[in-house]
Amino acid sequence: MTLSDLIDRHESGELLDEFAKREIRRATLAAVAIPGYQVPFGSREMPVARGWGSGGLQITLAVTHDDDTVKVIDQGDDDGVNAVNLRRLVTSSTGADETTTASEATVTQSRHRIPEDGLDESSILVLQVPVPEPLRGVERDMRELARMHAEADYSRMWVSLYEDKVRNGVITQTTGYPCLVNERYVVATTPIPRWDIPRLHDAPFLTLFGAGREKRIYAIPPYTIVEPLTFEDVPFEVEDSDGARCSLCGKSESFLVSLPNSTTWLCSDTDWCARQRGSR
Amino acid sequence: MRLAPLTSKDSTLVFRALLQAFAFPGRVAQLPPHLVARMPALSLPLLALTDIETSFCAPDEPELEGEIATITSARISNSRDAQFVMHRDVPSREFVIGLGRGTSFRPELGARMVLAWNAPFDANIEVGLGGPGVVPGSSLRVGHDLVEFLAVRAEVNAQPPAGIDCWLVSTNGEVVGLPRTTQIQMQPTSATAGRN
Amino acid sequence: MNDTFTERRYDIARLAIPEWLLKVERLGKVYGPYDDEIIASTGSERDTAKSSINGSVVAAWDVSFEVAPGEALGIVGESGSGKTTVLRCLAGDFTPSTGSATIRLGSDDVNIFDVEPAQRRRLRVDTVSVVYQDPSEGLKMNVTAGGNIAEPLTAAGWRNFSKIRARASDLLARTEVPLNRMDDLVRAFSGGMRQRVQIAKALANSPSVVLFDEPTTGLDASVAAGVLDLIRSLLEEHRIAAVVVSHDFSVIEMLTSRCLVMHHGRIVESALTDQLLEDPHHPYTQRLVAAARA
Amino acid sequence: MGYVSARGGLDAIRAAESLVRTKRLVSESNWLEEDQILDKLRLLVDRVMSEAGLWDPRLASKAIRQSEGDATEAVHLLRAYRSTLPRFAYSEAIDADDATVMRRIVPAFQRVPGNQLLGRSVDYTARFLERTGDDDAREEAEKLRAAQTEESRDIEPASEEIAPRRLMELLREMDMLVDRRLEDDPEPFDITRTPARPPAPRSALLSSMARADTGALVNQWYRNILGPDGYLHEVTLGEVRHANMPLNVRHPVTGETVTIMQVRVSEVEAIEDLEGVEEDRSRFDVGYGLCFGHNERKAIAMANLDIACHRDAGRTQLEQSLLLTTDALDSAGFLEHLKLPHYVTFRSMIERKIAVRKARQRRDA
Repeated sequence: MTLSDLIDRHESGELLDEFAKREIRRATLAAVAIPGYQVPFGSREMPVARGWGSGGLQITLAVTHDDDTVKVIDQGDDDGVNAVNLRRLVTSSTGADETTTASEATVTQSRHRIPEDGLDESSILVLQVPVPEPLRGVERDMRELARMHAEADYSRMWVSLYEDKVRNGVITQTTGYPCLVNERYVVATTPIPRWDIPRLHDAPFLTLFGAGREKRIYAIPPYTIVEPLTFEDVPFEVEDSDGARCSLCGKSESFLVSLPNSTTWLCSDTDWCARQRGSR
Repeated sequence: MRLAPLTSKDSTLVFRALLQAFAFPGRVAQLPPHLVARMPALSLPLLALTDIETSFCAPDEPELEGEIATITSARISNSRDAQFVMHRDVPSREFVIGLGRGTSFRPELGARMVLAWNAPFDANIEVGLGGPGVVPGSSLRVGHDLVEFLAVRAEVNAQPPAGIDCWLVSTNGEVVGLPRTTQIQMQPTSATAGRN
Repeated sequence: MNDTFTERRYDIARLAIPEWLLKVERLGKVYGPYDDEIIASTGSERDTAKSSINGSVVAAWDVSFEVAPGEALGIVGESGSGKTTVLRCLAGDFTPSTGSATIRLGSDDVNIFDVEPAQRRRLRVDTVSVVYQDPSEGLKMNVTAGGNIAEPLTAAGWRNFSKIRARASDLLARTEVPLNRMDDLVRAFSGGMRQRVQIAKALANSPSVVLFDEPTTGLDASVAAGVLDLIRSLLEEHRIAAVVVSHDFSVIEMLTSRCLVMHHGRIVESALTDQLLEDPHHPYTQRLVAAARA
Repeated sequence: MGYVSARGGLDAIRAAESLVRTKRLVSESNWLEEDQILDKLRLLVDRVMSEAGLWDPRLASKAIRQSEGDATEAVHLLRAYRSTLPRFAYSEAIDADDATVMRRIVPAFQRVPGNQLLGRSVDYTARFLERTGDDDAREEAEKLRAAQTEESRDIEPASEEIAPRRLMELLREMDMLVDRRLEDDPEPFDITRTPARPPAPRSALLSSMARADTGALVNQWYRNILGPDGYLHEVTLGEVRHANMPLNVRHPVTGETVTIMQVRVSEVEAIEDLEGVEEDRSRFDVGYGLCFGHNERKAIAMANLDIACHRDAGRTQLEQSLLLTTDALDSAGFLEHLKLPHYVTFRSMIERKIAVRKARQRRDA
């Protein structure tokens, strides 16, 4: 790449310069080779704010080319305001096609959900990461956090689970349930519901986690052991919707969210729901 | 010059093949044929991944080493500090032992090797694979010299998470990934999916 | 230890001990630069631990001893004698300047001073436990008593909630902590009760070595007596190698069979505990025993 | 305007975008020229450049206009644009004394070589809000403009005024200063390529603070003076400067060092008494702060916090909070991300509340 290439390049609507893409790709490859390890990288500022998907966007932009088809969702909704904003940026910058159906997408960028179905060996799932550090609840000093991960010393996490169970009768972790990946690293799974956690285990697809603000990339490769941290005799519980059904498609097999009146339920994965109704 | 800068799209395509090779160790990925037709396949990974902020070495390909440095402005360094290593012949034991492996605090500093894989043609030994991304029953065909390399690799990767990661690249651009987490069973037993 | 007082008596004492579990050789801890001359400028005869040459403090020097399974070794001396420094080096809280501390782990012997920090921490989980004078050094105050015991258990790989709770309640029962307090935060416990929780935590993974640093100092007499009683019965019950550091002869007398006397960083005398109390040889020991008897 | 639940997110966003754009571009008042921002709001431009970590006054003015005066938004626009530009070269190391000083204050001594140079600062003005009408103000401006041309011949500043010897050098010669200079002269830490995590080299701390949010640094300093966990105390300033610093690069062809432009910076050196238990009472500790533009408030805070971090030596998490919590975009972005939809999380939280209640009922039954 000569200087002149670089000069005319930067007016080409690319959001990321070539060096940034290469750095992100190197960090991504390291993350896949060390499942669960948070790889630090020179995260660039993006046209979306920190904490609004700048990390996920950087991975998607470094991974995607114009033969790809991209799906972008927020809370499972392709039409979420942030999803729409991000999708526009990705398609205009990479030239990739767009879809709302995961099975058609080669790259799916998502905030807080794993699509109910459609991800297979050809899929790359990119999850946006607000807080990459799973141990933040039990330790704040970054030097100690680095040691705990380096030595796989997670006893304090177990103590906090024990205390939680003793005090509350159940493990009260809501979303972003911490999991042990490849029997080595505890990982922050991002605020996806417990409903989605089992689908990370032995998954056919590759999951890449992008934390732009905290400048970390980590990964869960396909067919990898992912175990939610819980005691042998305290089975992992997904959200119990206790028989609720989606008021649009009538189904109860997807993650449901309620309206404020808490009697009307809707599928969070809008594309899945539309397909149940045969309208997509 | 035998090499030329890769376009932005070609760099992405090469990267995607390397990413797939790491995601599904043992499964053959393919480097872009239109590039393999114009340049030695072995050099494509470094052409796609390195730049001014990376160090690399290609001890047994001095000419290609020079060209890569010129094109990507990556820094040529000794093998101990090299982030990327390109090697045509199977490297000696001392060479592999001497590579950077990173530490438990910074495992990502482990070297990434791009190794010529003449296996598809004279590979007569089949080895079983295990670990993340490995589909049950996967195996890899290698020549006997590569088997020695795989033994040294196992030694260097004996203290996870430190270790080195490798791609085997054949002359026609076929790529197999061996991230540090992939275990090699010399006798090709049925590899357990994801269990290491 | 080239002092005649200790040589003769030490040999007799050692004959009685079966094979060692913890062997400390020439342990030394100096704050500041030192050489032979500076070392020589400190010690019991010089009646100071601070070198007049360059101000370096020789907190402990040339400390060697062995402890057998089931045996409790006392280290007694006034504050500043170096006894706590020795214990802290064994615990891993301080880094020694010189010497070794070998623990017999099954077939192989490990010098805990030169293992990787990570392995050193694993040893503190299931091999070497410490009961600190101040319970807040050994416990987390905003965690329940059961939770504090769950820490070493989970660190050792326990993953069954009810088994962890069962083990924690057994240990708390054994250390006479009322079971209905198991789920209370340790912050709400009295000093004596906190010490009992700390002892229970120390025993969680049946360690081979337990280090006690002034275990009852700061507790009022009756509470201290109860804790000492507990420690004594536990030491008899388990074949633990214990090191008990105290300035209080009654603690040493009650818990230990053999003991070392330290003065300005040096061992000045070593003998069976009852012999030492009845017939102290070294002048410093004589002063200490006399003061204790008064 | 709909939120998530209103279908057609794209239309909603487009509508919101055009509302912002039309309101900004179509208004009764005169068009706001870049030169006006550069000229009349120069300190805001300087602050935005300093927090963006990017020296380009004209671009900064555009960003300020586009962000309608929201400094953090302007910083975001600059930095996001910066990410699209490849890096052509690295600047050469320069000696801070190569700068031409425009303003220089040395509080530690009454008289100093190169003397006190007040320069352009409101420090000594009375803060009366000028409520004169526009016409009077314009009239005064004309008078000043006329007067200026007559008697303000360019007074050639004395050489030692524009490149005065530093107070620090005098103190160093008196062996009064702790020497924090490194012999091996390591490469500076590049926080744009490698995220700085404690323990980090001093260059990482200085560059992080150089582009930190001004308010964040001032608050960190003041909290450490007055706050409960604070352990900082007032520091004597050695030097406060506003100067033009040369930017040198190696010429790609001739290989010589060439000055390609001047960059205005605020530079502060601070001195602090060492009275910690194991500190050397016979010397002062030194701190340094440098940032783009005329930002004395920020540069002073930087120099103080540089010393505070050095003396803290990792005992507390001061270094972590400086490295990680003072960036304008990280902090504001994460704060405002709370506006994003969180209904998946909220549904999961409600479910756990119900689960706790059920567990409690089981336990009490």
